[in-house]
Formats: sequence, C-alpha cells, structure tokens
Amino acid sequence: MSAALRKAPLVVPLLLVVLFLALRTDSFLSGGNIENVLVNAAIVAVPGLAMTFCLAMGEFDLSVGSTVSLAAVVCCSAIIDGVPVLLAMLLALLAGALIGLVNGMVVTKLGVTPFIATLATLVIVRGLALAYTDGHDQIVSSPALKYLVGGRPLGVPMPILLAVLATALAWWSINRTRFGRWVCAVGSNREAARVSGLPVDRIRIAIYVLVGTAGGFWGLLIASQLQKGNGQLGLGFELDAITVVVLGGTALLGGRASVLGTVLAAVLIETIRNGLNLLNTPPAYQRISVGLLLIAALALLGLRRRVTAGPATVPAAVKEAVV
Amino acid sequence: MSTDTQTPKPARSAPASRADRAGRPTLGKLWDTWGITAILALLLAATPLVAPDFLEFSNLQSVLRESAYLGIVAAGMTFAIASGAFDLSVGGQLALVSVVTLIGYSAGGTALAVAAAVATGLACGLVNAGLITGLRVPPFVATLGTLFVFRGVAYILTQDGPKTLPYDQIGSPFVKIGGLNVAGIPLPFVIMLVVYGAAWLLLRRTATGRRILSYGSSPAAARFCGISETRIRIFVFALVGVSVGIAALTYITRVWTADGSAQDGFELKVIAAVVLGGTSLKGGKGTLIGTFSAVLLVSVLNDMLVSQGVPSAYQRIVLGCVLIVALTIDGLRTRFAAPGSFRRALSVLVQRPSPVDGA
Amino acid sequence: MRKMGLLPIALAAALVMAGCSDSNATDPKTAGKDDKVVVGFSVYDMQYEFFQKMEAGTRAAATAKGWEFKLHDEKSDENEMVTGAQALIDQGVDVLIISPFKPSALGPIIAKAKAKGVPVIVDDIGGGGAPYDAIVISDNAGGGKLAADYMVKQIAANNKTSKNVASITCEPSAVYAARRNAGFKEAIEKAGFKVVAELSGNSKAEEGYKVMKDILAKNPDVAGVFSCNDPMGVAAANAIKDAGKNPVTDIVSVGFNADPEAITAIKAGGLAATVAQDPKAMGELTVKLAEQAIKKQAITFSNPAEREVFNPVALITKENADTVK
Amino acid sequence: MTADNTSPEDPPLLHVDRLTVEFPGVRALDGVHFDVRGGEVHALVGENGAGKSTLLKVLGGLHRPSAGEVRLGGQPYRPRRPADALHAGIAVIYQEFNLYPDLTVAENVYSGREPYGRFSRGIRYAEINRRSAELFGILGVHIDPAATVDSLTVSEQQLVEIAKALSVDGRIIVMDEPTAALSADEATRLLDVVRRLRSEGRSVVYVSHRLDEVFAVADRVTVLRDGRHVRTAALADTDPDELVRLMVGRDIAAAAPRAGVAGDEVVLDLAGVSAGRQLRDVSLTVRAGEIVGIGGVAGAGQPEVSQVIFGALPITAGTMTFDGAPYRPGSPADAMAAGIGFLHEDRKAAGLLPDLSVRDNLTISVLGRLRHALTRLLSPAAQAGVFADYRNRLAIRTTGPDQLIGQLSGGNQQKVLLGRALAPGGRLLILNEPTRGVDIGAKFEIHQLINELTADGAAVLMISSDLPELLGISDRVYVLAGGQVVGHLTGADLTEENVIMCATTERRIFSPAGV
Repeated sequence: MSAALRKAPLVVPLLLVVLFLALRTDSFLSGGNIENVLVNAAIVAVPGLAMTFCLAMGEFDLSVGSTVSLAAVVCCSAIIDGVPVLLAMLLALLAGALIGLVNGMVVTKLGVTPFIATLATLVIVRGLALAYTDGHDQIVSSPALKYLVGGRPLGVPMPILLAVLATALAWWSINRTRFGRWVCAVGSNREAARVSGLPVDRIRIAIYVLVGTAGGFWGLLIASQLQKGNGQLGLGFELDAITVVVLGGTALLGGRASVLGTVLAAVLIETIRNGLNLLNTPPAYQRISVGLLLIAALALLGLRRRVTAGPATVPAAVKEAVV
Repeated sequence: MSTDTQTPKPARSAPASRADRAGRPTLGKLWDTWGITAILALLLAATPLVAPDFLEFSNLQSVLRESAYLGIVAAGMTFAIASGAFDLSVGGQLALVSVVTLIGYSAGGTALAVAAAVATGLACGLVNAGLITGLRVPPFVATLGTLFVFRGVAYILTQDGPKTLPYDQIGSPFVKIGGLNVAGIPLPFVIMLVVYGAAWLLLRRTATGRRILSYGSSPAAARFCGISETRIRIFVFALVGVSVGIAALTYITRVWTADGSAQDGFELKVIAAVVLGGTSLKGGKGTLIGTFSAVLLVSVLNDMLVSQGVPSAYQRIVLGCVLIVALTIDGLRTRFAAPGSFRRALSVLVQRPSPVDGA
Repeated sequence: MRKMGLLPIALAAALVMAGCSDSNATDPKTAGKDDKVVVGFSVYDMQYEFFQKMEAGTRAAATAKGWEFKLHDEKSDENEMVTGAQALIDQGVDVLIISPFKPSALGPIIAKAKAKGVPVIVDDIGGGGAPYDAIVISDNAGGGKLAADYMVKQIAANNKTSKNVASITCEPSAVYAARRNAGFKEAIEKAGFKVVAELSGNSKAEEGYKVMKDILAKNPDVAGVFSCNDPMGVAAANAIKDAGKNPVTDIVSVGFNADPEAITAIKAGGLAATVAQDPKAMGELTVKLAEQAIKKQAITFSNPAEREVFNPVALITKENADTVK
Repeated sequence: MTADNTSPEDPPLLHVDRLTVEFPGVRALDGVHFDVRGGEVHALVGENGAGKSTLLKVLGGLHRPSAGEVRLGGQPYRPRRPADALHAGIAVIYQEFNLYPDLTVAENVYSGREPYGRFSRGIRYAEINRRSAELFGILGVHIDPAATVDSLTVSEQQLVEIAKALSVDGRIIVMDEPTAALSADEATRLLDVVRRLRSEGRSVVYVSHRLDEVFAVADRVTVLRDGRHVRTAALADTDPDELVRLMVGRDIAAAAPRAGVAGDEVVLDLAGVSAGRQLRDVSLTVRAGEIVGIGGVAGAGQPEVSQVIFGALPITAGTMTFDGAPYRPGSPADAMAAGIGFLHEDRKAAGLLPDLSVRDNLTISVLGRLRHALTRLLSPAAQAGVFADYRNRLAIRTTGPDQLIGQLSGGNQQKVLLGRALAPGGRLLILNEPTRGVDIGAKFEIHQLINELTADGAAVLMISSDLPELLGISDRVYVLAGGQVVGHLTGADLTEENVIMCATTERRIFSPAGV
C-alpha cells in the first residue's frame, strides 16, 4: 500500500477531493457527471502522455496549443472541401506530425534550445492557422467526426477508451521497451546516450513528432466537440499539458517518467475544475486552485526528498540543464 | 611496425600550441555579446528603405516608450536566467503589481503608488524565492504555479471591474511617468537606461554578480566556494520582482488600467527577449547588452510590421522566424565552434552528417 | 569593458538624434491640415469576424466620403492598443475611431488626442469613463433582455415546467460584456425564473463546452441557457446535443453577436437564437459621428449622460436568420 | 608477461597510421602511429594534453581524423559514430563516466544493445539482470543490477562502466584511466580482469597515469607527447624512469622531498564526530605545519570527513575545535570565514565554474576583499593582481586572465582551483585528491607547493586514493573504513601494506607515537 502510494501520491488528494465533493454536492457522484469528468480528463491525458515522454527526455514542447488550433483548422476545412472525414482526420494528424518534425529538426539539427524553438513554433503555427482561415470559423457538421468524442463503442465513451489504450501503451513503452528506455536514457544523460551508440537525434525527433501528432489528435477531439476549427482554439493548452505531466510527478530534468501520475493528475485537475463549477465558484478562484495545487504537490515532493535524501553529494554524471 | 623504433622527436613547445586554442577574442565571443546588437543595427540601417515613417521623431519616441516595461523586466530576468532558472510568473506579477499600484494610487497618490509597486513586486519575488528555497519546489514549477496564483489574486481584486487611473488625474505626477519626455527621450526609456546601467554594474562589477554567474555555471562548485544557494535564489527572484515593480510603473502610467488578464503571455516574451539577446538558458552566462538590444529589436520589428500594415497573423510568423534564425546562428556557433570558428560549422552544413553529432 | 556599457546608450542616443533631424520635416499639425481628411481606426482584433465586419463598414463609409483610412490592429493587447492608437494620433489623423480592447485604457489615448485636438469616437465595447466625443454601443443589457424574453416564450412553447436557467459569462475582466448576462438575469428573474448556474467560459468555445457539461451534470433540468458570446453559445449547444438533448426544444440556447457560426447553427436547428449586433452598421455610424465631430456639429445622443449613441440590437431566430448578411 | 599467442611479425589487429586530428586552431594529434596486436595489452601513456584521449575518441567514433588511416583486421576502419565502433568490436571506457543516473545498472550496461521480445517489444529484464550479475561476478563485486545508478558510489559507477565495455564482447577494449576512482583492492581485481581478457585472446588498450599498473599488466607501451608519437617499446625493454622522462621530456624526481616541519600547535581537532550513517565517532588532529593524510577504500567516508570540516555536511554528534576555539560551521561560507581552504575531489562536477574565466574561477573565494572601499564595486585591478600573483606562484599556463577555464589542461585547471583554495590565506587546507587526473609534471609541482605551504606554517589535510602520494608526502595518515577511523599510521608504520591492511581487513593499527 505504501509502495503504491509512493508511486502514485496523487491518489490521496484525489480521494479527498472526491470525498469532499460527494458530501458537498448532490450531483458530483451522478453517473453522468463522473463520465463528464473522466471524458475531460481523457482528452487532456492523451497529449499529456506524449508530453510525459518529452519531459522524460528532459525537453519541452510549448507549441502544442497552436498545433491544436492548426489541426482543427486543417481537419474542418478539409471536410468543408469535400475530403472524406477519415482522410481529413489523417491530414490533421499529419499536420501535427509535421509541426513535430519541424520542431525536432530545429532542435537537433540547428541546435536551438527546445524552449525557444517550440516557443517560436507556438507563435508561427498560430499565425499559420489564423492566416489560413483569415479569422473565419471553419464550421462543419460531421457525425463521423463527432464519433471521436461522442461515440460509445462497448458502451464506453470513445475518449475514455482511447485514453485507457494510450495509457497502457505508454506505460509499456516507457517502462519496458527499448524505445522508452532510450528516451529516459537521453533524458538522464544525453552525452552518455550518444557515446553508447544510441541514435540520439532520431529519438529526439521521434518524440517531437509524437508530441506534435498528439497535439494534432487533441485538435481533432476539440474539433469533434465543437464541430469547428479556427485560429483561436487551444490558447494556453501547452501549459495545461505540461501542468498535468509535472503534477503527475515526472521529473523536469528528465530521465524518469510517471505515466500513471500524468493520468491521475489529469483526473485530479478536471475533478477540481468540475467541482468548482458545481459549487458555483467564481473563475478567479479556479486559476488560483490550479496554481496552489501545483505548488503544493511539488513542495510535498521537495520536502520528502529533503527528509529522505542524505546530504548533498554530487552525482557523478553531471545532469544537463533543464533545457 | 616494429616495437621500439621511434626515438623522441624534438617536440614543439606545448604552451605555444595550447595558446592557439583560445587566445584572442574570436568571432564566436564577439557574437555572444554583440551579435544581436549588430542585427539591430542592420535593421535600423534598413529602415529608411523599408519603413521611412519609422524614423519620425514621434514614432521613435513611441517605440522607446513602449519598449521600457518589457526591457526592465528582461533586465531582471537576465539575472534569473544567468543563475540557471527562469521566472514564469512575471506576467502574473505584472498584473498583480499593476492592480495593487492603482489601488495604492487611489488610496494615497503618487508616493503610495510607487511604494506599492516596488513593494508588491518585491513581495511576489520573495514568495517565489520562499517556495523555491523553503519548500524546495523547482523554479519552473514554483513560478508556473505562482503565475496562476498572482493572476488569480489580481482577478479577485478586480472582480468589480478593472482598476483604472481616472481621467481627471491626467495632471498628476504619477501619470507623467509614462508620458513625460526628458530632453526628447521618453521617461520610461530613461528609467530603462538607468535600470540597465545599474544592472550592468551589478552583474559585472559586484561580488554578487560574480556569485550569481558562478552559481548558474555550476551550483555544486559554487556551494564549495562558500556561495549560498538560498541567498542567490532569494536575491535573484527578489530582483526579478523589483524589476517587475519598476516596469509596472512605466506600464501602468501608459496604459492606465489593469486587471487579472493584463499582459497575458508576457513571461514568454520576456524570456524570448533575454535568450534572443544571447543569455544561455543553461546558466552561467548573461549579457545585458544583448538583452537590451534584443528588446529594442523586437520592438522595432514589431513597429515596422505594424506600420507597414502586415496582418497580425503574418506578424506572428515573422517574429517566430526571427527567433528561430537568431537562435540557430547561436546554436550552430556553440555547437560546432567551441574553440571559436565558424569553419567547421560551415563544413558541417555542407557535408552531413556532422562529425560532432552522429545519429 | 567600459565601452561595452556605453555603446547601447550611444546607439539609443543616435536613434533619438536621427529622429530629431527628421521631426521637423513632417509636423503632424501640418499633415492634419491637408484638404483630405484622415481617419484612424484602431480595431480590437482583426482575428474576429465581428471586428472584420466592423472594419469593413468603417472603411467603406470613410472611403465613400473621400477620406484617407488608416487601420491599426490592437491584437487583443492593451499595450498595443495604447501604443498603436497614440501612433495614429502622431501620424496626424484628423479623427480617431477606436474599438478598445480595454475601455479602461482609453484614458491615455484620449489625453493625447485632446492635446492634439483630435476628436475620438469609440466604437462598441465601452468608454471607460474617459472624455471621448461619442460612443456607439450596442445595447448590451437590452440584448440580454431580448434573449430573456425570447427564452421565456420558447420555454413555454417547449412545454417545460422547469423554472431553472443557466448563464455563461465571458472572462471576468470583460465588464461590458457582463452587462449582457446582467440584463438577461434581471429580465428572466422578473419572469419568475431562477439562474441556477452563472459560470465563466472565459469567452472560449472549448471552455463554454466544458462548462455546459458541468451545468448539465449539476442541473439536468435547466430549461434554457444564455451565453455571453456566440463561440460559447454554439459550443454550449453542441454540449447539449452531445448529452442527447435538443438545444432548441429541450434547453433553449441563446448566444450573442450573430456570428456566422451562430447563424449556420440556427438554420440547422443547432441553436435557438442569438442577439445580433450589426458591426457593419456600427462602423458606418461612427464615421457619420466622426464627420459631425470634425465639423463641430452637435451629436444627438441616446444617452447624453454617457454620450452614448445606441445601435439597436435584434433577436435572430430561425424565422429571420436568412436576413443576416 | 609477453604475448605468446601472436608473434611480432603478424599484421596487427589495429593499425593507426600517421593519424592527424585537427580542431580549429589546434592539432590534437600529429601523424601518430599506434598498433595493437591480437591478445595484447598495450599501454598508452603521456601527460594530459598529449593526445591520448583524442586517439581514443577517434577509435570510439567520436572524432574523425583529418589525415591518416586506421585499419582494423586489415580493413579500413572509419567509424562515423559511436555505434559503428561498437559494431566493429571496439569498446571504449572513457575517463568521463557515460552513465544514466536514473536508469538501472543493467539498463546502463546493455544500453543500445538490449535484447527484447519479438512481439511484446519488451526488454528481457531477467536476461540482462542475470548477465550483468555475471559480469560483476567476474569483476569480483556485488552490485545489484536492478539498482539505479544514482544510488551507487563512484567506484561502483566506474565498475558499471567497465562491465559495460566487457558486455560488448569486443575484440578490442579501450580503457581510459579505469582505476582512477577505484580502491586499491578493486584496482588489483581490475588488473586481473585485464589479464583474463588477454588470455581470452582479446586486446586491451590501457591508458593510465599509474606506471605501476602499466608495468603490472601491459605487454607494450606507447608514449605520446604533445600530440606526437614518442616511442613504442616492450615493457621488458624500458623502466619507469625512462617512461617518465619520455612523457615530460626531462628528468624529474619521483616525489618531492618533505620540507615542512610539524609544529606542536593543534589547528584542527575532531572529537567523536558523527554525521548520520556516513561518519561514526571520528577523532583526528591536525597541527600547524603538518600534512595529515586520510586513506581508505573508496566510499569509506573520506570526502564526508572533509565536508563535515568544511561545513558542507551537518554534524550529528561530537565536537570540533579550530584554532583552539569550538567550531561548528553551518555552511562552507562559515568554514571559509574561519580560515579553511577546500579543494573538492570532483573537479568537473564540483570544482570548475565552466562558463567563467580563469581569473573569476580563482578569485571567487576572495571577492569580498577585492571591492573598492567606497563604491563596494569589484576592482578589476585588484582581481588582476590576485590572479597574477597565483599565476606566477603556481606556474599556471594560460593565455590570460580572460581565458575560459575549460580551455586549460587538467593540471592547470587543478592549479587554478588550488589557487582558489589558497587565496583566502587560511590556516587549514583541505585537499581532496589534489592530483587526480593531473599529469606527472603538474603533480610534482603540486606536491612541492603543498610542502611549501606547510613550511610557512599552514596545516594540510589531504585525502588521496593514490597510495604513493598519500605515503609520499603525508606526515601521518588516518585510515578510514565504513565511516570510522580504523588506523593511524606514523613513522615506520606508514607503509602501503599497513594502509591496505587497515582499510580492507579487520585489523586496526594505531601507531603509539601519534596524536
């Protein structure tokens, strides 16, 4: 039990929040609401999982929010132009992958720090989405696209099903496969990875493509919900994705990943958001709650580290800086 | 080859060959400090052709006045980044400080407003520092969290509507901060120049500045030099807070209003300017000259794009590309030319893959 | 080393010098006294269709009068708003029309305009208490009331007995848009309904969708929902559809603005109604007021205390959706 | 000793011919010849900066030569990246660790070569854990293959590096200073492993500063100096004195004579000091003018003792006295203020300030007194003065005060850090591994300097894993094991055998004359 808690410390605050909401509201525990929370959590968890890989590698991708917008625009305008829906969705994913590829190339081949490179693409990609649509909504009415969030294969909402699959895949991949371990190896000590003969640049590019594709997928989910795409979607989503990963306990310095932590963090944040709405809380307090949660979680982590860790001995392998 | 044929050859003098390795100021070193300034100069040289209106006096004043608040915070942020951390909360700080400053002004006039700005900025910085040193939260997360919190507090304070400088206060000395010119130079820009002068002295000519750079270069080594991590962190984040406090004065007296949403995304602009200037995100290096020029570069570029009627979507694309190109030059340099030459970088660009980085 | 510190200062000084030498050449005052009237329009954000239409209306009306038209895009940023609008004044416009991103930041702009004798006409959003010459404004509270009246009627037509409705607001800083929700609330409560949920979707479609889902979980019996803008209104209607209900006959969904997506949705039965502002007409009206201001003619205000000129709002439902351009 | 399985006439397995490696402005290798036969241990020696590491990096695929050729088994060998070298059967253990602290030992050992399931794509952990354990068995140590590397001691990490190279099953194994972080016992076992590799017909390129190891294990030796080949000889045909002469290009004495005279005044006294689980009941004394050594196997608590004294590690029991007064530093700053200079054992990770100039690196410990009295601003002149002073005194070879410290050779870096420790002018100097990774010439100079300091009345506490150094210049030696003092050797007792005995067995030796 304590070992499980150490692996997923977010379970405690999650249970407390659930207990509180169950007592204070009469609608929180209704089946519809739980499903509502889980669907919202699933939607942010999937890109969060991709971002988990990125942070485990010791890097960031800030361009996700704009990718969401561009992917939604690509998908919807393709549908408007008569492209079959499946193909349109594929195009959107490709657009996301392409942005990831550009990020990866700029970071690896041109040597620009990821923070700045993806900050630049964040600005550029949103510019592209706005320029392409000229500020107009790309409105569709597509049941096929709707199926992505509204479908219920086996009676389970599609996003939840996809998130469960993605979680299992991500967990297996990062903890048990060569690729996942290589990602952590690069995050742990990039120079060593190079000397050990790992294809470091290809691994990094692959991760950016993964995050880009996940961003594209996020865009599809949003487009599916709203049945439209435009240049204003996804504002600030990059910080949402990074927040769930960091709150989930994945180290910012790379080398380690907590897949379950990311998923739990997504559920926790969405539960709190939903709870505050059920309690009719003014929006100002919602922002503060996420900030405080983040600080509290990391402060607990820091305090625990200080208590359990011995004196500051210098690790033999010098970690690369955050960026 | 037989076992013991070679007899010692007369060796070249070792110190001489080592001296070649890194003596004179190289192109790379010069780029570190002056690269972005050179680009700015080029851009300015091109303005008469591209945007003749730019050189109108009132426009220059406007650009300089408008650069000040970004520039002042960027000066503070240069210290944070040189120490190996960055402060993501400056956007929230700017909103909160501005709101509190306006509350202070309505309560006690100019003096109280100025005191409130600096004190609130300092308090925000100390909150960050406390989380980082006291609770051991990594700076990235701590300041990401306080970004939400500071903005949230600013929202709560402005639930009844944005705080505003009433129009009838137009003659007050406080409002003059943003609008006055000193010998034709806008006061906010004068304040920015003073801030940069002081910051330059602090970074280059004080023990504290050395210690900040040392800590950024190697926290472990700095510890054994008797440098206190706690004191560096507190100093640096307090400094960022105070810089936001000063910046807020030049901001709020120009814009006259603030609420929780003021300057959304400000933190990324500031960090981008500092990095564009040549300060490394890895810590240990900091160039205020670069930051200064980068701030002006962004402002000038923005003004030219706006005045030429470039739609905002394309403005974004241009600014993003400038960021990537500038950092690419920097990245190529630090990557290929550690001892200081572009030759290998060029050869690498021609014949892939590079000898330095295989895969 | 010492030189390094001075160079940027020298550079800045040179910049200012360069400016000095040029400043005599084009004195804004002389530019302003050309025969041709120059009108500056500082627009909220050209990314939004609403403001694109407003810009089109303003530009067309100004060009029709033979004026020169200068545009500035505030890009939803109060700093850019102040800087750019002041730059227009510096460039010597004869009249400034502005749809302010932050009305409370109008002060410094109007102060500068007053100093140069340039009249200022505010287009929509709000006046922020500054001494502008006139403000053309949609009747936000009146629009909210229109929405409420329609909702009451439609709920009755739907044969719903629930007296619960919901209201989705814009971001907390948008105080003028908040008047829509306030007007709605006042009118619908007068009709005996209760606003059981008033939550913010921060003007964003994504959040409007989520918030509506939360409202449905909390109060499944709501009979209507009013959203402060159309992106949230259409998103909320989508959320209602995804929950298996009808946004017209089950939960009466009303938006605000008459954006194309709202019109499309209303025609398809995916939204009950929206409150139309006519940004194009507002733009045209500001140019008319601008001319009066330049000629120092008296302006007839709808609300003289605040120097407001109302541009009427209209309710758009399936019946009249085709009339919206 | 000699390799019987190949005759000198056979074509060498690896043949390096007229190899030149240029970096912008530097020629790191200049027409170097070098060859390795099958089943041979070939030692490569030379001072720091001689080009050894560059040669190894060419072999490992990290650098590409600008001229010359490398042939492997008669075929041209041109690795473009580290993976190519591994495929060709060349495994290199670099001097800098290349480990992932967050990953497990087994994952580190098999990084890039993990066996995995065909369908699940999952790594076969049982297999790599078992095989790693076998490798550690060969090395005679117990390291849990499932432990993460950041939980290991430095010497264990070195052993992981060695296991990594062994796991490649390569034809040629290249080791760069493999024993630098190992205890004497572990080093001995490593040499056995090297012999065993040779007996299996594999070749080893062995790079070391320790000539005793070279003579213990190698068949032939090649000396490099200033990027050039100086001589290749069978070990039987040369002796340590000749090698040292060839390496430095001049004659030097093996160890500096002891010049300091121990006084009676006690500078530092530790009584029953404990620090968590790392130090238990440590008592020791250092007098003015004395060099006191601390020895023991790696991980016995030597750096912890130094860190307790320097205020970097909190003390949980016992008392300390410094200069006759009770002393309890809360931080390194306190210790420096009290008058203690400190040199960290890990130059790269906790010594150098890599982005700063040599001047800043040296003066960082004394900035407080280089300020203008009125303005409180740093005085560039005063900084330059301090720097010039130590540059002359320590014979630091640098192009100027603004040179970045990373551009100096290891020995000169170490001198700068010594200067940093000396600059405050304290009464006690704590020197952790003062000559680790330093070439012979610089080592001699550093020893001389330590001697001079004690002659001036300073007290020195020196921690060294280099036994000849420890015994050569210390007046007395404390031996640690498991965080406790297990021996105190002076006079005739001060022998290599006694130190090893105390450090590795239950026997405790306390010289009567001491304390």
